[in-house]
Amino acid sequence: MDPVILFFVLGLAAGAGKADLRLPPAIYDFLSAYLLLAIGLKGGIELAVQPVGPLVPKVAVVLLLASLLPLLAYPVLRFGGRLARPDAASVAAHYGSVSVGTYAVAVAFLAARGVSYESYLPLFLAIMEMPGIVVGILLARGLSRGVRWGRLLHEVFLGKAIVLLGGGLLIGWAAGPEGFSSLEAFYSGLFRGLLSLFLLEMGLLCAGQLGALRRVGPFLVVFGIVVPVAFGLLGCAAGTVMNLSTGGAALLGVLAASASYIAVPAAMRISVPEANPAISLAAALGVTFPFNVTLGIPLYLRLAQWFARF
Amino acid sequence: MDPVILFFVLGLAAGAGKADLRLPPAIYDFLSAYLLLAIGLKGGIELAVQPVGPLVPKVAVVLLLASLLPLLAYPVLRFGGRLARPDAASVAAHYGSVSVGTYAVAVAFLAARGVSYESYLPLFLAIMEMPGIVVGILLARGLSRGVRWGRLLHEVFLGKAIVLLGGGLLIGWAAGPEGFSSLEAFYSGLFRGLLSLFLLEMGLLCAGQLGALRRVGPFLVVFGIVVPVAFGLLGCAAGTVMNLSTGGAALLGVLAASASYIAVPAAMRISVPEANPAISLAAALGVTFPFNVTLGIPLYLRLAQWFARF
Amino acid sequence: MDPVILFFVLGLAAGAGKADLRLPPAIYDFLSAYLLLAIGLKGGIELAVQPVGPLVPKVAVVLLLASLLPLLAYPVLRFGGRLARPDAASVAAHYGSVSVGTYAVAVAFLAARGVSYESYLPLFLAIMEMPGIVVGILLARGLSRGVRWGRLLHEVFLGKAIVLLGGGLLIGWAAGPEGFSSLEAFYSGLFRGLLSLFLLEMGLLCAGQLGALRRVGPFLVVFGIVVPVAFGLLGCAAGTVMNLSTGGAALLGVLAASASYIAVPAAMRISVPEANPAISLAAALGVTFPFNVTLGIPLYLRLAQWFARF
Amino acid sequence: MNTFQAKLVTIITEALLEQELTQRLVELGATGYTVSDARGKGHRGVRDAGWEHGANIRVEVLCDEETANRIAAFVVENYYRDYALVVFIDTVEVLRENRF
Amino acid sequence: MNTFQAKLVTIITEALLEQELTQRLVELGATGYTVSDARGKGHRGVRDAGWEHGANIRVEVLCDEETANRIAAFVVENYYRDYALVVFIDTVEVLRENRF
Amino acid sequence: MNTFQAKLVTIITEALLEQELTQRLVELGATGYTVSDARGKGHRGVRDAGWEHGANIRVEVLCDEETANRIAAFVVENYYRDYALVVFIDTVEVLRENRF
Ligand SMILES: Nc1ncnc2c1ncn2[C@@H]1O[C@H](COP(=O)(O)O)[C@@H](O)[C@H]1O
Ligand SMILES: Nc1ncnc2c1ncn2[C@@H]1O[C@H](COP(=O)(O)O)[C@@H](O)[C@H]1O
Ligand SMILES: Nc1ncnc2c1ncn2[C@@H]1O[C@H](COP(=O)(O)O)[C@@H](O)[C@H]1O
Ligand code: NA
Ligand code: NA
Ligand code: NA
Repeated sequence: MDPVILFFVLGLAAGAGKADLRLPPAIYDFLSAYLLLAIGLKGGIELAVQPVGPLVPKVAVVLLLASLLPLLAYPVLRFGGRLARPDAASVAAHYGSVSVGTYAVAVAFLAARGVSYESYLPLFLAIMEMPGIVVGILLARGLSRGVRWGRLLHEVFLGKAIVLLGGGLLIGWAAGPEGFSSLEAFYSGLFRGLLSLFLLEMGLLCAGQLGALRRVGPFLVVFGIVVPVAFGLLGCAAGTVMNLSTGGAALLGVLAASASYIAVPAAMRISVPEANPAISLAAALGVTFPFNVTLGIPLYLRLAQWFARF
Repeated sequence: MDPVILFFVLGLAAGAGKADLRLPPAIYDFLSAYLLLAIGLKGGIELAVQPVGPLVPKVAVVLLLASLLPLLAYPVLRFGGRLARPDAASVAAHYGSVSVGTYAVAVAFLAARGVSYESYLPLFLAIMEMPGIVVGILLARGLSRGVRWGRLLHEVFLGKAIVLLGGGLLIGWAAGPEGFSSLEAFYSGLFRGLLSLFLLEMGLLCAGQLGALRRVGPFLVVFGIVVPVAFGLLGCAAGTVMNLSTGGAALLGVLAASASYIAVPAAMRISVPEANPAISLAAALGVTFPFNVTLGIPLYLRLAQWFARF
Repeated sequence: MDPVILFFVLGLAAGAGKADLRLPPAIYDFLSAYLLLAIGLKGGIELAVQPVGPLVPKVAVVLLLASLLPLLAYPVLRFGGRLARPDAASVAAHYGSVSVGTYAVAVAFLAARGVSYESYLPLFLAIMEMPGIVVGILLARGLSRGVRWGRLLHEVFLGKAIVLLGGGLLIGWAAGPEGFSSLEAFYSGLFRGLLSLFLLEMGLLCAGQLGALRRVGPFLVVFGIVVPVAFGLLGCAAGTVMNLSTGGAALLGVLAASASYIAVPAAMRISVPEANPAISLAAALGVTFPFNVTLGIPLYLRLAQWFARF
Repeated sequence: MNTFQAKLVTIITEALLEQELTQRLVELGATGYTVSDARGKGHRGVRDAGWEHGANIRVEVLCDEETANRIAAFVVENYYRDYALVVFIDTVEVLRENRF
Repeated sequence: MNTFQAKLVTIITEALLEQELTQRLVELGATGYTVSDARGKGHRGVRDAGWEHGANIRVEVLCDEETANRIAAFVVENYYRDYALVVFIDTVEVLRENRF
Repeated sequence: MNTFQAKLVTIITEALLEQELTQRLVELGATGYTVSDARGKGHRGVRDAGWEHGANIRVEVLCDEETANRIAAFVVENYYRDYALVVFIDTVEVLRENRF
């Protein structure tokens, strides 16, 4: 197992055992900002050395995929899980969107195996963050009722994740490989080290959701594993159809399979406040994140390798 | 443009667009402490391998320069800008003193261009921090009225900036190049990476001053650009007269041109509390810092190169 | 003198001079978590490549040593220093346990001198943290009175220090040298740099205890130097008897000589609340830590070298 | 001391609402407000700072009785159903020099 | 405004006690509590956040008079002798919608 | 509960003043004080922790009425003109065991 995952396991164990361990929130904020910037920069630098034109249709496919996912999740939640409408919509939004932490682990996983992938995957990460939120709100409210779209668009496009990831992409793109070389020691050299600390903290956070999980019941546990696998399959398939490399298709699978736990909770709390935030977080953090970083990511790579054979 | 500056631009844009982005204050404190220590250490190490005697007259010139600058700025503010006496004195103190962030960007700028400079410039940075404060208070109070000099001297000599910069100089000087080698990965290797995060935060802070800028009016906007250019010219000229290298003269220009936004605001708030702190900060952060890190620094290098021809 | 120690001296001087310098608590927490993880990882990686069996008797000796130390300290404090029973027990617990900061400085000191030591010393660090606490509580309460052992064991085995150190050991052991290579830039490359910041903060903390020291009187100053030297001698001797290398024996001496200032204060505050926490902290931070990192560590290495001759 | 009576409205709610709530307080007639970070437990369970947006804020507003009532009515109507929220009002003596 | 009277018990004590104290408050009948970080000075000297576990917390509990007395009695009996501790009780108006 | 009445003086002002102000409070007869970090808005605009020295502090002092008046008079005279400042005084019940 990748050692960075062991840090996650340590955090999980420490949290479950109620150990007196807690990283300061300021450090967590710093680590997640660092990961977003580092991923964005890396993508931007590589985008700088290739034409942007051929990307446009791919971006369209990815947007479509990201809008489809919550629509698929919603009926399962509403009718399979008998969740109230706002709750079903909110959980669907979380699973339609993506998780930067999961993506970072997948990147480390592929790097350790020497599997390469397209440089524009971070762009997909940024793009896939948003549609889930918008679709989720439409599911909760319909088109008629008073959604404060101004506030919402601000939340979606000017949230921390998009600004840092998008900003990193732009800076990397403007600076190019030579410009970046002086920043490499920090943004590449320390990537796995800081990721390991981030995962330690994620373990503690996930452990904090285990109690809530018991309250929200078995349906969400099953949902939190089955739906990511299904979405991962879909993502890998879409990647293969789009002619991505095996690594690229696997990463698209990871993105589809991952569930947001930062951007979407905040957006839902504001736009669909009647949804119970504990339900989504328990599933995304208590089940799906641990599943993805341990079993899911290797599985999605397998799926992508299998699809590549056709 | 140097990529670290792009981080500043990102912060500025995010702040101006009211994006939900904010680095924790603890991280900002950490980054500014790091920059001060790293700059001090670098200077100290190089001081360790050269005689200190010839520095004395240069230090005297620099002290003189730093005491002159606020005296030049004051009448412009008081009579040109019609600021109240305490406000004029306070702004003069800010522009008489120096900005570590600006200096760090200039160092990165020179390094990227392979321009070398004297190892004792960080010493000048430390020295130039102080006279502005003292002169500013004298301008506000005159010699007669009850200034609490004890408190003030404590504030000036035992402020965070002086302690970390001076401490770094001393440690670097005592440790010398070999002693430092084991610390190099942290204090040199990460310099630009951590500077980039610092500048992201500075961009957010500067953006926060743009609103205040509108209130304080157009005079300060003009002041915040014209005076740094004039002071930069003076600094470059002084550096050339002192026989500094081109890089050294440019850095002295940068120091003269830069305006303090950490040490001086705190000192003025305590010693000249009737001055409105918003005025100085709006000018120093809202105009001068952005101007210096983007257009100013290259300009001061040009000036120094031009002077060097005589 | 090792330059990292100069950072400690800088912090001490800044604190004693009441300089306006203070690292945010979040940064201190981050630095101490980092040191614990880095030390644990390093030990675990090296443990991975050697048999565990021969360690068992050594662990037993170390446990015995760590249980003995507070028993030796207690009568000195109770009858020599005339401390009240809970205070004597609490101070004894602090000196029976160990200090991670001191250990980290010693590791840096040995590395700079090219002195090698056994890979399992971090294991001893983890082990020696605990017995002092348990013995200290028994000394305060006896076996009869109501000690909340459940709460206490939780505190002892699930405290931050043990979890991070033990977790690091396990992760390093599971990952082995190759698994760790990608984390090396962070956990080894930055070790001394981050240690230097930690020591700056420690200097500030120690300076904060100097005032308390005056109140608790001269006995504790003498105690805080003499007892560490005696314990260091004992530790070096035990290490030599256990057939450790010179570096290993010196480190065991350092562990024996060091006094806890994180885990034990918290445990004592909960289990022996009637003990005055200011007394222990003044001695451990105000006297012993400064003594150990400057004079103690070189002395213990000498002692170990001297013992090695027999 | 030269003082006058004022109401001190204390609102404990989700940190996420800070920007919106403080803007509304000003619109409702508050001349100022004070915010500090908090954590806690109530009907909606434990809320803590470990998690982004998971923490509480504690907002205080000094104002006259009328404004206090307006604020209380507003927060109850707008936030009570969906957000963690506690509101209480106290009467305090404010120094004459402060005006609200 | 439709309000009712309640007691607001404020406890300032050592940060180390947070977990234990809040658990006890609930056992003593509090329906909730609010905690914020603090520092200060009292009979036991200066307490500040610079030092792990060296800081204070400020705990507030809204409850009825009986529970307030129970809580006050409990903390005084259990913590007063050995820990930094200040306790005071105020009477406030709580919005009807909040129940304790 | 065995309690006695005391005044609770709350001062909200600039963080920069913490060291000086708390020292003065003790000189003015306070037996202790409690400080927590805050941010806010008032006549002098928004004050927030994003900026070093830009934040507020919230200082509480439990004391008798006389000391409360002395403190209030002192802060108004010394800080009101030049600093962001709000002061208010409440009457609370303090547990007998605490002495001021
Ligand atoms: N009885 C109480 N006393 C003090 N604070 C409370 C009480 N109940 C709730 N709170 C605070 O108000 C927040 C929201 O309460 P609730 O909406 O009941 O979850 C909680 O997280 C606590 O910080
Ligand atoms: N007179 C006071 N006014 C306000 N807060 C106080 C007062 N006395 C003590 N405190 C707070 O209560 C804590 C514990 O007080 P003590 O047990 O007296 O040391 C102190 O650290 C302060 O935060
Ligand atoms: N009406 C108010 N209610 C609550 N807090 C206030 C109020 N007015 C001012 N404050 C606080 O007191 C600080 C200083 O106020 P001022 O001097 O009016 O700027 C502000 O930054 C707020 O934190
Ligand atoms: Na997804
Ligand atoms: Na200047
Ligand atoms: Na020891």
